[in-house]
Amino acid sequence: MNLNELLPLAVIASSLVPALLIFTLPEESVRLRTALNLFAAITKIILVGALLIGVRGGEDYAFRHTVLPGMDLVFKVDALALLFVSLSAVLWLFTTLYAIGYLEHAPNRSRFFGFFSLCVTATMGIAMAGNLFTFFIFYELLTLATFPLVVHRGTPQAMRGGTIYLAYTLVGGALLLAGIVWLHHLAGHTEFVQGGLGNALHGINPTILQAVFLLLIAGVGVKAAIVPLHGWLPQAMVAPAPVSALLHAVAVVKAGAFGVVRIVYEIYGIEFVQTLGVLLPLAVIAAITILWGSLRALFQDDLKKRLAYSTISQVSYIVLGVALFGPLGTIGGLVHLVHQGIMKITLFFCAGNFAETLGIHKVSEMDGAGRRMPLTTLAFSIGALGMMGAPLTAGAVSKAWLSDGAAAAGMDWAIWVLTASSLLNAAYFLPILYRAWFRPAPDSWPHEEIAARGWRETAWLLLLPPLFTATATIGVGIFADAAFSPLAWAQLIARREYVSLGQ
Amino acid sequence: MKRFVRWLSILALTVLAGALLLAISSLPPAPVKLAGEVAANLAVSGVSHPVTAVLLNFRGYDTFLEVAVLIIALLGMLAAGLPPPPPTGSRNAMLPTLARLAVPLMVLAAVYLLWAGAFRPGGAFQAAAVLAAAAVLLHLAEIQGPWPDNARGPRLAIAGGFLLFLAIAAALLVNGGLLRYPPEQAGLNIVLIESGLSVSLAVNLAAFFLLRAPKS
Amino acid sequence: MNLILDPLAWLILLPLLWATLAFVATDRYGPRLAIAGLVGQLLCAAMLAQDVASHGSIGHLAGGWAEPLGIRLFADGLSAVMLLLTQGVALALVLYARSYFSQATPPAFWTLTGFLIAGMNALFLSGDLFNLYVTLELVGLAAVGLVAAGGGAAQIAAALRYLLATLVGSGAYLFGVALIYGSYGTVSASLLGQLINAEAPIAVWLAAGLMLTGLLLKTALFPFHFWLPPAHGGAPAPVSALLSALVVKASFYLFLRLWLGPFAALTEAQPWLAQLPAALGASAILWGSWQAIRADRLKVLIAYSTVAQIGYLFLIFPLFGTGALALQAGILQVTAHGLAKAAMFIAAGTLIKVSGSERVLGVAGAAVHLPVTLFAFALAGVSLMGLPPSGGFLAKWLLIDAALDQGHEWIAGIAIAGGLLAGIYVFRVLRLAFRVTIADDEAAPLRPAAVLEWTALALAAASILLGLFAMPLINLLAGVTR
Amino acid sequence: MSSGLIFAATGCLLFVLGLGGVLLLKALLRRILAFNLMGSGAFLVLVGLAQRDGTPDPVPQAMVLTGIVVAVAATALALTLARRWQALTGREDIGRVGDAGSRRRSKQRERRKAPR
Amino acid sequence: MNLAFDLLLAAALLWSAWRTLATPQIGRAVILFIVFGLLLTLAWARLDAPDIALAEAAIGAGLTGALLLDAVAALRARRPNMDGDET
Repeated sequence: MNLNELLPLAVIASSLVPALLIFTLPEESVRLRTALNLFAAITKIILVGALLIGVRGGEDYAFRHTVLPGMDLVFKVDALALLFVSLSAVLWLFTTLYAIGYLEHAPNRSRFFGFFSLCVTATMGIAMAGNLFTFFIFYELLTLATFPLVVHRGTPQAMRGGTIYLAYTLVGGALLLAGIVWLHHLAGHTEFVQGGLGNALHGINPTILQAVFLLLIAGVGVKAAIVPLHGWLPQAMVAPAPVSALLHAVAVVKAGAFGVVRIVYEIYGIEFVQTLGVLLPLAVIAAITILWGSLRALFQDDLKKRLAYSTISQVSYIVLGVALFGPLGTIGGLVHLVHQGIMKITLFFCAGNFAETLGIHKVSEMDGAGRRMPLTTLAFSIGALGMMGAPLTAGAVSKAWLSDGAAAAGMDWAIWVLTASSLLNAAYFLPILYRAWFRPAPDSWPHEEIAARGWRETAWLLLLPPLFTATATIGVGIFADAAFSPLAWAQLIARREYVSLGQ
Repeated sequence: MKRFVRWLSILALTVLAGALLLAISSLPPAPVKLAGEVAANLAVSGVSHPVTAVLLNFRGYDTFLEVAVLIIALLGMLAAGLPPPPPTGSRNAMLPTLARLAVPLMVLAAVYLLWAGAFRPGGAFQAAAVLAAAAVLLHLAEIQGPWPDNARGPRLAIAGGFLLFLAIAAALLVNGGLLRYPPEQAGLNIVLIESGLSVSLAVNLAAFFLLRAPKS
Repeated sequence: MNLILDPLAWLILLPLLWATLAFVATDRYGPRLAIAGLVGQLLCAAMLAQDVASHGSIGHLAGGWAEPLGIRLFADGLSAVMLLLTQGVALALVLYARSYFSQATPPAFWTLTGFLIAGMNALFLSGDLFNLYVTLELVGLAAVGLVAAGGGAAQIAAALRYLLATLVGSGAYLFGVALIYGSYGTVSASLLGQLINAEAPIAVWLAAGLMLTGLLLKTALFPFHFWLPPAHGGAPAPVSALLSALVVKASFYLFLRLWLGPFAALTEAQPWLAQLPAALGASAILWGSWQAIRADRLKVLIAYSTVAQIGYLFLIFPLFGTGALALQAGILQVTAHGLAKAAMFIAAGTLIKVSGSERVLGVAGAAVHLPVTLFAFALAGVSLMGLPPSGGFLAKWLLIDAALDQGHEWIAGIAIAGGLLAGIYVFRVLRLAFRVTIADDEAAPLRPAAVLEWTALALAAASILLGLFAMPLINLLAGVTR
Repeated sequence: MSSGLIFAATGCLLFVLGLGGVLLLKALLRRILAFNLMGSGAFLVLVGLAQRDGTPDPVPQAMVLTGIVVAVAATALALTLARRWQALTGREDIGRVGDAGSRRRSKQRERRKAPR
Repeated sequence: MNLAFDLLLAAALLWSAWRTLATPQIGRAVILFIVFGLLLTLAWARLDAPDIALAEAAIGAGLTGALLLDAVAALRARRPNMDGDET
């Protein structure tokens, strides 16, 4: 086994092994657990860094293990995989830091961090999967690993949220499985190939292929929270804040969106999807989801619920980008995969801080929060502005590319959708900012748990992660043209995907 | 509903009976005739009675497992909880005398059956049944009390005969097969096994009657 | 090769030996004998699998007499897999039982277990229809004895019902054997495979019907499942595990053998026949899952899950087309379910032992005080739901693939729906386990012995790992001829 | 018509009769008797059908000897269970009481455990 | 002659079997079962199977019969009212 086979395995192992170790740790060994967590997160980032350099240089990293005759477990690190891998690896580090601070005195931390690491393992597997079979294995593993996190608190609401989450994701998994086996049966294999399976799909009844496409997209669409499969996401926000961050930014919805990308580009092939006539319906569904999510967000008083609906809307930007035929839209969608993650995780970190420090759970309780917690509120504002697509932020970059893509694809209506969504974003974010910065603070906070010490408004570990991700929100916007920026990487991917189409 | 199911079952059973009768009345002759094979190999089987040859040589492996079935039935009794012993003192006054007279004769008959098995009808099973009957008679006459569930003697007797069978089966693996007797020693092996078995089976069968829960 | 160390023969002799010794010895020696014996048997099974992998099938003439006069034992990939599974699961269960019964062993437990395993091994190795009848009785009566162990009214009722079912089943089987012997003059499975053809007399068709139906009764396929839930749900945990994981598989194995062997000509001549077991299997999946979803007691829930999972085994019969997919799917399901169900039953045993409640509700809060056991339960559940990565998943995948291959889409649909139903009853338990209980604040409940927790985890982990390392098993099956 | 065939036919009818008895009768002892009739029927078919041409065949005869011993073993076990069942519950049949009874008992146990 | 005897024996077997299941009293049923066993012994003799005839007499009718009688006695002893046989 050479290094190029070993490296993808090492990326998996760098969170799988710690996960298993953490499960066996006694509850009291806080230090050892923290050390293990951080060691794993940093190791993973180093490994991913090595992969980034290698892949850019044209190196192939692949691992293959035969599970059944004709069916292999394949890890393949291509540019697309790395986009997702590096996003998750970096955000995992911050989420871990945040979670350590967030759960400082909570019970059952070994279980929590064990499943936390397992989640990231599953995400890595999804990102590096070299075929749908492997993708499915880790896709379901992600469901299983997130369930204990969603119900972690064990309260009746948590139970309810967890049950709804499971109901949706298990049914989604079943649909996906049906689609995958059917495809495997039709095409003989389910390897991801740049440009799609091509010849293997020719000569098959298009109606059947459409049905399989529907099954596959519905299967991943559940996790991507595409309307009408989105019902679980607002319910799952009962989970602790680090878990919400994981669900909304690092792992779950991203896994769904990523699945859409793989299926459209590397199973069917964008051109073939177009020929089958399912690309436009996909774009329409994405547009509906974008508008519906934004509209619903407008009417939520619960802060995390508002963010959840915002996620529903934002994730479908990715799907919309994918469904816009042409490299510009693709780049927009892919870069939004990263940008949305950075921005949304900032928002959830901040929401968690408000809740943990002051007991603020509702938008209506936000009055004057900016004075008590200026740094957190600043980070929140940056994230929110990014979501709206304000200049110099990550959001602006994605939206610009998406609009260009829509224009290039001749789907001008999509531009209107994007504009409308931006306005709605502003409509549900700006009131929050206004309340936080400009309304007077109440006499007492709903439930002040962490007292301010000087300028340090809350615990260290809660404060640093959102500050960093907020900085990153601006950083990836300003330095979008730098060599390793998400945008540059998305362009690299799009180049490779469309090269195989001869464009 | 229940009555409907009942009548349906009866109908189905009647159809089955009819089909079976029809099937066996139109059966062509069997292509394989084992009786001839048995006769052809009888000379090297170690016994001259064909049924015994099948039971302990050609298909001795069946018999081996069947002894285990009998032990299992006894174990099942032990597991479920033994029935209580019958009340004492209700025996017929003639029974002890009858038993004292009959039991020696029964033992004699058993030995004869065992010995006869080699060349005429009889054998370990029939002998064991007679021996078991003798034990039950002794029990009814209250000469032999019930065996408590932890009684060692009966267990040793039952296990002993079976272990002897097992040891011979294992030892004969040197010949390349379970219970593969060398033709010249087949007779001796069969006699050994049958003697062990008749004691083991007799105690096993008798235990169905004699093994009783201790009086509370 | 040294003849006296023939692993095939010792797989039968060893358990009989230690079972008999355990019968004579006191209870103190039972566990030691069982563990020593099973380690030896596991070794034998591994050796046998090795031999089978390199030589194909292996024969052994009991008594040295060739068929049709004698009884020929034989082992191929199929028997090797069953033997490995049986010895492996039994070893873990025996380790568990030793600790589980540390206070009081049910009477005759060890010796009955030994005879039961001996019976199963003999069944997997036999190639003679009448000899198979004897092994069936061996397995059936030993299993009934184990169910009765303890002697409570519920156990006795379950044992009686089980006994009557198993006796009717083997009675029908025996009657079929009688008809077969009358028709052909032999009961050798391999000879019959050559003799029986599509023009067989009615008696043979009736015999096949009776024998196969009898075996369905013993396998507890819907609607013959009525005896299973009380028997498997009422017995002590290690016994339930043994019965659900292994014993029902023994009669399934025989069903499969007869279907593919002696009766292949009949089932190929009338392909619609294969729809019958599949239809019953589908009903079993739906009915068993439904009952598991609404079960009140934890072990009854698991027992009904067995009813449902058995259904999957019978979905393969219409799918024996040209490829090997169906057989692979069936045997993977047997193996994965065997491992997972054993793990689940003993995990449930530990949960019940600690919580003191037999109800599903008793699981509440287990995620906190019994994490290892609950994790084992969850992993086993993953395999039962057919979620990846697990043996159950691969089995389901192959089943769906085979169903599409043979144009029986409805079977694929049932397999997927069954997985979702399993999800409901598995997560019904798991989500309860995460519920915060008031008892948490009180003194922590006593911790069970480590071996109780880790044997369950080992079995569950094995069912998961099977999902990644199934090739050796598939390769073993490659040599199995129809 | 040979003796073999006559008794094989008798065996068929006995088997069906016994089967019906086991399935349809209620009393345990009766069902155990019926099982024995079933077995005897199978034995008669085994030997009778094999000897329908009039020549004795020792192979099925040996099988029947084995079968008789198995049957007596099963009968002994069944009778023990039936006696135990009657001793515990006073009943001589098993209806659906088994489940309901055990469920009720488990609930009682539950209740007893509760205050602890 | 032989044929007539066989047919008669078969009829007797079926009749005793039927009565075993149909007779209302369980004690009588067991007696009928023993009678059935003895008739079966004759049938085995007619089938040139003296080994089975011996075994049937000793085990099938004898031991099984004794087990059944034992069980009937035990069941009867425990019944609350002596008159009620099973239905």
